[in-house]
Amino acid sequence: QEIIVSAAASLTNAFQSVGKAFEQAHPGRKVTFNFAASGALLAQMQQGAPVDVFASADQPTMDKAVAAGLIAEGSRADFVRNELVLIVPAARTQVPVRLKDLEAPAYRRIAAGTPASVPVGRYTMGVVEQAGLATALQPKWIFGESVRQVLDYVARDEVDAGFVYRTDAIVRKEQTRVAFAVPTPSPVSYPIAQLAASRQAATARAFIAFVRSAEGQKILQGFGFSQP
Amino acid sequence: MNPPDPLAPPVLELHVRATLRAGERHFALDAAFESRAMRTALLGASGSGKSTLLQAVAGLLPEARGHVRVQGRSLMDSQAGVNLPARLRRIGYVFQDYALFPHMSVLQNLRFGAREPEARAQIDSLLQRFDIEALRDAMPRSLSGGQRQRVALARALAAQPRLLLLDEPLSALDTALRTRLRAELAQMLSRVPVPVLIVTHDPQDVQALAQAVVELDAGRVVG
Amino acid sequence: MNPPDPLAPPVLELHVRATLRAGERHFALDAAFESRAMRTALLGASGSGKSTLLQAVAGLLPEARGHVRVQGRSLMDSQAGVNLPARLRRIGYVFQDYALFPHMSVLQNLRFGAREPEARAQIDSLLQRFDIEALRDAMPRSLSGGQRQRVALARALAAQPRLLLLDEPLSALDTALRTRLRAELAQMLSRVPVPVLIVTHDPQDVQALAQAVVELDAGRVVG
Amino acid sequence: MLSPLWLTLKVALLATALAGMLGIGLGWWMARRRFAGHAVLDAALLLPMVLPPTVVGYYLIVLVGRQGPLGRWLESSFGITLLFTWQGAVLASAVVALPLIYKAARAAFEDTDIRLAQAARTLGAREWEVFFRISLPLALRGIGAGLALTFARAMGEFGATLMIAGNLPGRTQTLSVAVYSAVQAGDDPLALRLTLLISAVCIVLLVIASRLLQARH
Amino acid sequence: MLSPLWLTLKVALLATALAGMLGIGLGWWMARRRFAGHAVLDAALLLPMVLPPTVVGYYLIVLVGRQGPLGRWLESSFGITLLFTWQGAVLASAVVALPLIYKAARAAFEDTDIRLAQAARTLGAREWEVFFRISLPLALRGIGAGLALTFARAMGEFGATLMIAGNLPGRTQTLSVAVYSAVQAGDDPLALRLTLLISAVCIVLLVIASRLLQARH
Ligand SMILES: Nc1ncnc2c1ncn2[C@@H]1O[C@H](COP(=O)(O)OP(=O)(O)OP(=O)(O)O)[C@@H](O)[C@H]1O
Ligand SMILES: Nc1ncnc2c1ncn2[C@@H]1O[C@H](COP(=O)(O)OP(=O)(O)OP(=O)(O)O)[C@@H](O)[C@H]1O
Ligand code: MOO
Ligand SMILES: [Mg+2]
Ligand SMILES: [Mg+2]
Repeated sequence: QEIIVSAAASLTNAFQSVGKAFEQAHPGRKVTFNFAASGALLAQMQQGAPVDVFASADQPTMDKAVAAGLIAEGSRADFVRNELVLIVPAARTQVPVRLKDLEAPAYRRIAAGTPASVPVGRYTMGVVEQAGLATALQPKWIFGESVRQVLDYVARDEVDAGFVYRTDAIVRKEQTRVAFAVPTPSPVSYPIAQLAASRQAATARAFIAFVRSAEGQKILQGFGFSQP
Repeated sequence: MNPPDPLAPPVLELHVRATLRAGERHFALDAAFESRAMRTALLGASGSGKSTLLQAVAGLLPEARGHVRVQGRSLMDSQAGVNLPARLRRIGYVFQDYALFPHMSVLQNLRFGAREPEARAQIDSLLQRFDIEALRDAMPRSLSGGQRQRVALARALAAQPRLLLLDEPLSALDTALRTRLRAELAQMLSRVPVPVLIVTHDPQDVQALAQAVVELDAGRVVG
Repeated sequence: MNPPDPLAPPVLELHVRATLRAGERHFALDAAFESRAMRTALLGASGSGKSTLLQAVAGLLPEARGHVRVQGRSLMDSQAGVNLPARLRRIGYVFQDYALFPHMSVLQNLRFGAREPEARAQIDSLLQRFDIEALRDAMPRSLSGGQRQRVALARALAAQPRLLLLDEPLSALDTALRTRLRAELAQMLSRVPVPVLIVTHDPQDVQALAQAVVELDAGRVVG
Repeated sequence: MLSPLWLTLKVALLATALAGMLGIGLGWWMARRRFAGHAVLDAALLLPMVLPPTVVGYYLIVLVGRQGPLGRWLESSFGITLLFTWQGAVLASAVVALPLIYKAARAAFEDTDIRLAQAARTLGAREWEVFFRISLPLALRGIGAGLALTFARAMGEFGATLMIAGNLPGRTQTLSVAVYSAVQAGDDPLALRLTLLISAVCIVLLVIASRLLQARH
Repeated sequence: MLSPLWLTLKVALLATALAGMLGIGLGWWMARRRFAGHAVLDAALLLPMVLPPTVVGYYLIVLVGRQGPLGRWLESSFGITLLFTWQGAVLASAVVALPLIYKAARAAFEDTDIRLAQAARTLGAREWEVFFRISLPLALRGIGAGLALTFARAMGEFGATLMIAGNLPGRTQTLSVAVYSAVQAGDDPLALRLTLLISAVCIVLLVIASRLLQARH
């Protein structure tokens, strides 16, 4: 019995570990992952991709999936939280302590995900607007195609600061430093759900349960995620 | 050679009209003649339309109108809506610049048109007659001018055509070889009676290979 | 024509060795001769190496060894390490298959080699002499065989060469035109004394255009 | 690392074959025919190249997905589904690479001497013989270059592939998708290893192919 | 919608010019010279095509970024930075599209008749004259096809572009990045509008270019 789990790219490393543990705990069951940007995953499912479980990095994408009637009723649940953090290149001596510091001329370039297509970029724009910094920071933005690109820019010292998830910052902890966590108006929570069309509903539910179980949560925390 | 039979249909009856254009220039071909001789020489100054006429007879000029009949067989008759594709005309055409297939050896060039086993069987003797056996595996690009011309001639004959169109087929040969091949050709043609239309500038070719002469001038038959 | 001056250096001194290979076949050229005549005819059977020799003289055969001197000017001397690139040899070469530039009009072909104003000024008269003025704007692909040959000849002359290499330059012309051009050529050459090496199969060409004859056989000079 | 390699080779070779047949055929046809809109069609055939592969992939799934007109017909008539299968990856790569071979083939066919095709016809050759024995061999160098590009593109395609075939390790994850994932996952050493592998494989195959082509000359 | 269009055109045309000069030069050189490793170099020149653009972009950053050897040199010597500038986008597109014009040019040059180059030399032409007046015009059809592909690729490039140039609206956001974003964001109407725009622009430009090329024939 095999299920296909379409999961947001930012879950790649964490879910691979979760999948192995799940297969050990449930002999005879197999999980195949399909990692891509959440938007691409949604487009595939809308066109009838044979997916059993969908794990999105944001709520709006999952909302669209629900609206499209793709999701089995009652199966949706938030399973982890992530945190928006501001990072700077590790070599920098000066580290900002609040958002307003970014107005300083020392921060010429600030990287973020493309708001239209990368969830982390949407969160970033949200907090910046709320802090009343939208106009001030507008000329400073460098947008990346994915959160990993933002991370890479900071790691290479190409930008002066960048907004990423805590889980991403961990991947490059040698080259980057977390300046501070940025509280978001709505929490960065990841929803997971079973597809209505799944032919392996039992296994799909078992996987979701495993992800939410103590064992699953422990693995996810190892990758920097926190409990929902 | 027997004298032509006055009751048989003419060997060649043709009337071809075509206009070639390139930019401002154009050339109008409007040539008509009948010939009861098996072998007709086509003479005319450079640029008078000889090669163009051969192309029309071979079915390679889509814009050509008129009619072409060979021994009563109609290859083209635009009034009757007949226009046999080149493939079905069974013509052995020695192009003025040979048009050898550059990616095929001499032997493969000859075999290309020799479809029937009978035609294939004859290839060796053709290679011999034209003194190109040693070149059977050579590629055209490594041949001399005269060698290429001989391959082109052999290729046209290998297809066992029902009409031969020869566009200056011996022009690149030295005098000795030319004389020998002229005789060779005359002998072969007397054994297998194929109608021939030959373009040549050499009076000796005319004498040895043709029984009738048609002269073109500026696209029209004169004399 | 004055008789050759016995004290002047020979017009042509050459000894060329080269081996052409294609697959299993090879052809060895090893031709040496000297000529005190301004115009030398190169005879030989088809495939005897005439065109290959001309290519070597023109500097187009990288594998050629030996020496080539024209009126005392050394174009190649492999012992002395001299090997003038083709560009600097100032040779007017009429290729056996013309090698006209297909993307240039007749006029552009002629102008290509005519670099000096003096050379350019002469183009109109060349077009006239070879009866191709009407074709000045035509592209090579729309020319007849004989027309192409005349353009090739005119192009070679337009560059005001110091040596003319003519590979069967009149073979595609009808008898009348051939006679006329032969005379024309002879006249031009008598006015501007350029050394000439001409390949031809026509005894009349030899008579009218050459004062000496060299014969090749299987890559070597005979007779 | 080997399973994506075989998969990649299978997908790239089949895609090259598919795009090759279609592209050579189209190139031949476009080289010979002239009609109204010829130039526009020619330019339109480049569109899979102009649009970002992800976008091509998106429109492809709209077309061949289970909901799509073609996808529904394929499924109901033959039980074939392309989404999340390696066959889907072949389709995606072939579509994205098609312009390469099409353009190369058309230019190569147009540069061949029509007089040789005519000579073949006077020697009794049918049109398919003219094509296979004269035009195609004469255009071989240009077509070979086009096929090399097609193959390279098919090896490297991941945007459209990711959309249609998904990123299923062991089933539809090709090497280039794997490199992409590795880069995204921040696994630089793996990305580098995969990059070297894909480069080496590609060079070896292209060198072999060019040897074979040369031997024929 | 217009600002990304101009930017895209500027980037694509400059990238085509850059890749064109380099690729035609390389193609000419590779067509004439033979040396050990020739076939391997030929295959290696296709690598920017084999690797996913994102990966190419990634390695380009490593090279021309501020930390990169080339980037450091460019900055200290000329004060040029490529990252996050439209010039960077030109570089990325040119690198990704280079194999197209290179392969096409090499095949086209190899198919030209060397005897015509020789005839030109006997008529006193220097090597650059032979190149510009004989070889290049004779290879024009194949090279034109290659340039069309290069241009199309440069229009559609976004993987590497995005990496190097960032996605700065109004400054480095090209049309293809915009389509990509729209598709990712699930904004279908916008994606469709942008797709139609990019397709129309590309078709119009390619048709004009082919007219110009034909007029020269
Ligand atoms: N496409 C074309 N457009 C216009 N004129 C053309 C075209 N092709 C050929 N011609 C002209 O048509 C005339 C006849 O050409 P053709 O090749 O039939 O001459 P020919 O009698 O065979 O001459 P030659 O003995 O020199 O080979 C020539 O003047 C030539 O320039
Ligand atoms: N690349 C090659 N490899 C091997 N043999 C070759 C090559 N090129 C030409 N040959 C042979 O060299 C010989 C001389 O060729 P060349 O063209 O010089 O003859 P030619 O005297 O000009 O003959 P023709 O009067 O027929 O033009 C021919 O037998 C030809 O087949
Ligand atoms: O995990 Mo995402 O959808 O690439 O931000
Ligand atoms: Mg003719
Ligand atoms: Mg010769």
